[in-house]
Amino acid sequence: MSIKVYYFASLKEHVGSSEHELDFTQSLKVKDVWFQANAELVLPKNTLAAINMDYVDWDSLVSDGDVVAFFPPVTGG
Amino acid sequence: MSIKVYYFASLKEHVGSSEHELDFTQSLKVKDVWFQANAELVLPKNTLAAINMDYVDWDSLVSDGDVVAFFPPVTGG
Amino acid sequence: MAIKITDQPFDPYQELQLYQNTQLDHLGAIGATSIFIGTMRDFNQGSQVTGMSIEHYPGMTEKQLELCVEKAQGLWSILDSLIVHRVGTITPNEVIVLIAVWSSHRGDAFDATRYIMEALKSTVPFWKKECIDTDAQRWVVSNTSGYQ
Amino acid sequence: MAIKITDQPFDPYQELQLYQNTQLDHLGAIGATSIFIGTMRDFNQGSQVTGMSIEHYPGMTEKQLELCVEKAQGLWSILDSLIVHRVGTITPNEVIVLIAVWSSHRGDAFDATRYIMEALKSTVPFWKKECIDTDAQRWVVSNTSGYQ
Repeated sequence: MSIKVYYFASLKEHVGSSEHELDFTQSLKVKDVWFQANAELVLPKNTLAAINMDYVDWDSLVSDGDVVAFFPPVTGG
Repeated sequence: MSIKVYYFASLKEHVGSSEHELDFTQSLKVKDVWFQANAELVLPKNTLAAINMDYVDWDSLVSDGDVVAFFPPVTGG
Repeated sequence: MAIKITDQPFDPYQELQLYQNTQLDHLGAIGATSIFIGTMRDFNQGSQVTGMSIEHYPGMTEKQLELCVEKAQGLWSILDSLIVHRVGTITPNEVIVLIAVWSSHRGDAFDATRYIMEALKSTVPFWKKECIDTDAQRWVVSNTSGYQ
Repeated sequence: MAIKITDQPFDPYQELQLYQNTQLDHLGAIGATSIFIGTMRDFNQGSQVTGMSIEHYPGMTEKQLELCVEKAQGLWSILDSLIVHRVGTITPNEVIVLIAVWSSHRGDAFDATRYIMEALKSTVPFWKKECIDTDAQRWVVSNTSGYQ
């Protein structure tokens, strides 16, 4: 199974990439996605997570084909 | 001494005139202005009064040359 | 700051463009513009309304509008403002009132616009007379509060 | 109801005219239009700001904006709405966001416009990066509340 992982704004700069592809074989939570994709990187405080463009909490499970996104607090408007 | 008295909107129709000239010789309150100018007319409830374009209460004294206005609650906007 | 009473139909967006292009100060400081436009509906209190006439008290109307703006300036941080109000004969869908407030911050702009609108409705000498579908005319007897 | 993300400068009044002339429904029922325009200032948090770029998450941005409008529709009586938001490179005095709400009554229009603006600021994936006068760039780290 595999998912796409997107990063935006300051988090994209922090990770040094705008996206990752991640393969996994067993049940995976959003917080595990971060640590599997970015093993050596601190997860910045206040980071937000979305699955398929909906906000989710860190214990949400991802499914095959999902798009997971990580980004800092939003500052539009 | 004399003042001008103006009436607006439904009060103008009630009075049947848009203005009166009123002469007086002794101290006069706004409420007296109404009764002197319109002796036989009921003063409609909620009528507002102004002297020289400022809202006043019914016990305010008028002076020579003042413009007194009577009108119903405002309904602009 | 500008206040305008007009007996001619006006396009509120054109008024705003014009004001902003020729009169507005503090350009770089403006972060928020809050605008309210009141339009004549074709119904009110259960009746079809076919037209309306608005009477005002020339002089006192302007004076009281200025007072509304001054009070808002005392309560919030306002950079500029524009008020335009129709008088005379009006047909449905035409604009009755335009209020715009420019500020650095949105909270001030929102609060001041709403305050000026409520103050206008309760203190500025305008009176509406509606033509209803039965060919009758009736004075609007009171304004309702916009803060529920 | 319309939602638009654009990387081009826009005149909010022209957008409103266009929308109102070609897309707006419920004409005779509209009594109140509340509009908010957010503009880029030339200062923020004590620094001169010379420019800004806004990043967004295409797809999620639109989805979350629709959610803001749906929530407002659940809370107030709204006849129509328009949201336009800039992305990309922006210079001071340019419009960042336009929100318009059309309603029968002014209370609904005021409340809904403000609600949508606050919801946008706290939930819709846009991120601002400012160019400050020292030639440095900095991400804006958080939005403040507009309800004081």
